[in-house]
Amino acid sequence: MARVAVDVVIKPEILDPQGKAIQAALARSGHAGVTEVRAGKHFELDVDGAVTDEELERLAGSILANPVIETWTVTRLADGEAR
Amino acid sequence: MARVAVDVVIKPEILDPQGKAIQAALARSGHAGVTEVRAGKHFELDVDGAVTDEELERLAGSILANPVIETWTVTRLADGEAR
Amino acid sequence: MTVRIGVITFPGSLDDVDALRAAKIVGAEPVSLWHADADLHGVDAVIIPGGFSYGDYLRAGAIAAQAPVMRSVVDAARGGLPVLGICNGFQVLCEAGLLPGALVRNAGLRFRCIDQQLTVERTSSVWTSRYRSEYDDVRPILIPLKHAEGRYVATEHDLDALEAEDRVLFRYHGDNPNGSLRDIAGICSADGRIAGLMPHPEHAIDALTGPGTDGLGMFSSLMDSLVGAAS
Amino acid sequence: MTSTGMTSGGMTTTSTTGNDLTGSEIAQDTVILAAASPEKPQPYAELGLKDDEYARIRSILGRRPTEAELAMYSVMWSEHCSYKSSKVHLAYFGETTTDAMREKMLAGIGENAGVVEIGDGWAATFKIESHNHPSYVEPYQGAATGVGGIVRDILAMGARPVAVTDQLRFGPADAGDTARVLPGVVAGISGHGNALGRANIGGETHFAASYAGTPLVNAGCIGVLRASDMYTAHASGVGNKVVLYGSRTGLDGIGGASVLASATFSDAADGGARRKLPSVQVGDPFAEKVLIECTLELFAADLVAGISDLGAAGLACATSELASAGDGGMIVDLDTVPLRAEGMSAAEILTSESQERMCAIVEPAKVDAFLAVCAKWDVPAVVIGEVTDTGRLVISHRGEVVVDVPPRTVAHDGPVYRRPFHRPDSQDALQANTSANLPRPADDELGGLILRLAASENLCAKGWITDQYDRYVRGHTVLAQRSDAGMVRVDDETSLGLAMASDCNARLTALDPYRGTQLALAEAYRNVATSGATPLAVTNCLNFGSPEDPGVMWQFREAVHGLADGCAELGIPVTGGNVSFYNQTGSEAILPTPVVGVLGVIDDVARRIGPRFGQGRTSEMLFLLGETRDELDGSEWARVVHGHLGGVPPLVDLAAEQRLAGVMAQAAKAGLVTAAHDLSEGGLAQALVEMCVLSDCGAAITVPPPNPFVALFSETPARILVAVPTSRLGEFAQLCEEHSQPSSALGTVTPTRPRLEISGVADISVAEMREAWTGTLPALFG
Ligand SMILES: Nc1ncnc2c1ncn2[C@@H]1O[C@H](COP(=O)(O)OP(=O)(O)O)[C@@H](O)[C@H]1O
Ligand SMILES: [Mg+2]
Repeated sequence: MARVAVDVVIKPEILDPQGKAIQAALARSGHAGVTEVRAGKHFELDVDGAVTDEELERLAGSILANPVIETWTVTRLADGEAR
Repeated sequence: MARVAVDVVIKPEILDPQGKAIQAALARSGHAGVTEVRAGKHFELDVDGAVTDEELERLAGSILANPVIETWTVTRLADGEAR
Repeated sequence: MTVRIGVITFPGSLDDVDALRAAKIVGAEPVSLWHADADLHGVDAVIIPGGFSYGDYLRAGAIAAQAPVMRSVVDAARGGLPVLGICNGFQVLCEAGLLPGALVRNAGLRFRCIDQQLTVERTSSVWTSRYRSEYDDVRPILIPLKHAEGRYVATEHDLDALEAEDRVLFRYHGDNPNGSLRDIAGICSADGRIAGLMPHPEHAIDALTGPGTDGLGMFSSLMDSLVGAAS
Repeated sequence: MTSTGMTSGGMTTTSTTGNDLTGSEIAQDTVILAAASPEKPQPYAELGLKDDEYARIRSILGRRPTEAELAMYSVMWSEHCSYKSSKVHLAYFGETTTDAMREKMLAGIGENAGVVEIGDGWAATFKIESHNHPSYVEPYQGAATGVGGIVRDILAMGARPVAVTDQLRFGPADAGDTARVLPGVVAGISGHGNALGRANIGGETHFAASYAGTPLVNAGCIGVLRASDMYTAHASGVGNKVVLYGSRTGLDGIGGASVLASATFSDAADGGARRKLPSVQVGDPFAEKVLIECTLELFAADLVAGISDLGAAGLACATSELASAGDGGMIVDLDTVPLRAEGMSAAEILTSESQERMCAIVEPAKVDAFLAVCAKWDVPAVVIGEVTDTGRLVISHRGEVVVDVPPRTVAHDGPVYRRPFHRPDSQDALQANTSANLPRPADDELGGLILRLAASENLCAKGWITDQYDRYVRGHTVLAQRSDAGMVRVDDETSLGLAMASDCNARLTALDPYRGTQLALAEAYRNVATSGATPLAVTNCLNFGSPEDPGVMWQFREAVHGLADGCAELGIPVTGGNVSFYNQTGSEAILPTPVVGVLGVIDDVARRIGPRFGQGRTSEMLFLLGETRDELDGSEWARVVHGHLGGVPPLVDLAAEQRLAGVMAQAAKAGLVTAAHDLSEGGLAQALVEMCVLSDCGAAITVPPPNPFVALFSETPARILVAVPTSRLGEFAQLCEEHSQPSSALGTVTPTRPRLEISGVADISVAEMREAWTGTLPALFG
């Protein structure tokens, strides 16, 4: 059993209004040092030993992310580590 | 200028309908090796040098996450690295 | 001949009954299709209705695109079966790869339910022939729209190709309600048989319950083409 | 998932081995253990029980309660579930309901929701409930689960939920916390409600300082059913199975039981962590939607003998209520309940408020079919127990009996308080401080005042909110937001329709709770009548401060009496309601807010009347039905211009309201009125602004002398502004005469001049009015 994190973010060329709104909210509440925010999704998967990196890559790119609009990274987390 | 990732997940004891639905979808499409999915949010922030870890912690806990139902982790990413 | 129009129900579908009603109003036999059943039951066209299929918990339409019934729809659509995706149905068609691009969170970030004017950009499709007028200038039609994730995006390349191939079916007229690129509200396949749009023509088929009857044209157009083809 | 091996042995035999405190397992508190350890101290006070209440439980059981029993009694005897402070007053609704009023009532107060016959074999059910505090703590989830809960309530009557409404109250619109609470609440109602496929057809949005730390989030739902198909929450038929279906049971919302866990299990491995659990529930709109469709299919296949939703107090409530309303007994095995968290105690399972669950009573022969329908919808379902005639509710956990109680004592025999009430001394001063001495505007200031009021937070357009709600889904919505009442067609095969409106002007209930509540009733009744429907039944959601404050208790009692007496006069029954106490920030109570909902019926929805004039080709004249008095105490003018609240509310004339409703129903039937809008907050001026903007059309009118300010801004009730085609003026005049309905011609609709011209007083363009009226909320909330 391993834990895997998949992070999905919208491609930089696509407008991210949610990121913009969060950046504005941060600036309003005194966190002007945050100059840009991109909002995306974070998945934590528990996978059994048989699941290969290739399978993870495939399921991330075909199901967890939509390659038309998003990019993703797959990271195997150290035992028990949660992100 | 540094890049910071903030990952927000729903507390383990609170219902995560998204994760449940995604896990079922993965199983249906042949990825039965994924036994559990937690769905959360992933933010990437560009912050200027003056922003301290304490400030990041504070803004994550007050604006990016809702501490009533969510937990979060803040990670400074290596230069240029996107997660 | 009786025309049979199938309407898919996924868990979480909302406007399936409205689509079935629209099919009935234009004289077709409405047929309910179930997400878990790959059999299309010999229907002459398929409508994928609005709603939140499987809760839209991953991305709108993403999980539904993997449903057994969709595998059959994809095959049949490639074989020429007319398919219309409305709102969530449009999202499903994009996720299933039958139409290009994707639908993302509205620029204003909120769910919007409004009556929206649209221009019909192409009247030579099986879904829009009724909007053809004697003159070339088709008047804008008024159709309800209701979604949180209806901003149409695609690469510049894809957008240019859509325009070049005359595959933009509808554009928002007046205010753009969600930030869609090039004001796109609906698109179709090159042959005009596979179509998707965010607004809800099935909510504009009766002036009593909608802003008017401008949506009826989409269903009547289909009937024209199917009945015409048979006779 | 099949019926469990519910052997009688398993249910009645108790092992004593579990009592040994050996190993890491902590023994659970069983009935046997409770009988053997009468002196064991129990944290009843922390659970909200008084000394005498705890003593009563002991005397009912003849021993100390087990932990699970204590948890059950404490949640079921709480104010929220037992109505212990309000019961004695609510009885007045029953006392004032005559047989004639009861005629169309199939279910009334005491059921999940009242049911009334509406003709053609159809019946309707409706209800409004509060979800106030959770919506303050977590606006999105609080509001979301509020909508989910009310929909399940309606479902539990055997009805198909067809429409929802939401009644909202927030602190000042520009207050910092309102920027957190309001968008979150609206997003929750939108995000959860829209996904359920039930059209949102109306509601209210008000702002006042007293709601700043205590926003009110009330949610309503209307359902329809065949009159012959009503299910009620009872478990009859010995041997029938108890089926729990829907989402798994988790640790959500077990505020009460977590006290128990911390007090007695403080050493348990996760006892400490659990104690910190928030008492918010997280909704799963998808699971809810599927649960609704699954339940409707179960009804259609006639697989349900009795049913209850799981709301507040979860299984504790459902099992005790089902059992006590049926054959009196039930056995339940908690080991069969699908759980979401490990190691949940019996008390936790029983009091969990996990959402999206229902509990059905099913004949044994139908269990397989029932489970098959659930499987089709992917809804988890298990048999958790059986109906008995023992008069006892017997619940086992981990093979031991942990609850053995007479279910009535849990569900119905809770404490009853006769709390002291008296009219606060400050009420005299409040009423003496009338608006009479406030400076009134000169005639040439009235145009500006019209725009200023239209833009004020309570009168401005609420489109920023209502445009986030799906009003179209399922194709039966005939009138929705921007109309005085929402209206839905009952189904495709009929032209029969239901209308609903809800109202409360809490400024007026503060000045005089009895009269103010009657004014709320009058307004909701009038809003329904304005749509052309005939008012039929009343529900309420009574939001008040602490019942321990005699002044608040007096407000409450006055409100109940005002509403009951008003309903008796109008001849329509109160069929149900909801009480929400303790809405206060510190010792500061909210304005008394008894929301009144009125349901109406219309034979032919095509005859409905909306607020838009100037849409056809006929020319139209505007008439004001009703008479105007100089009544500005508690008005929006007094609030916006002078920040003033004092005096006495406008006079109530329910006979006039009834006459007006009769005229409107006739006018709708005969098609004599093309548009109508009632006058309420902001008076005639506001009604004119709204009609002109909604119609995108002008009007030219003359206000009746002698005082244009009073004519425009007084808030006298029993008035409706109507547009009548000039071709029908004679018939309209005759109708008014037949009913002795006072009516005055105001002027004409001017489709070619998009301006509101008030002769000698004001001349404002529709565009200016639109900007003023619609600009406020977007400017505040983005
Ligand atoms: N929170 C809300 N949810 C749904 N509809 C609302 C809400 N607030 C206001 N509305 C709608 O906006 C319109 C105007 O509301 P209001 O001024 O309170 O009406 P009225 O004065 O006739 O009672 C009505 O159609 C009402 O149903
Ligand atoms: Mg009104």
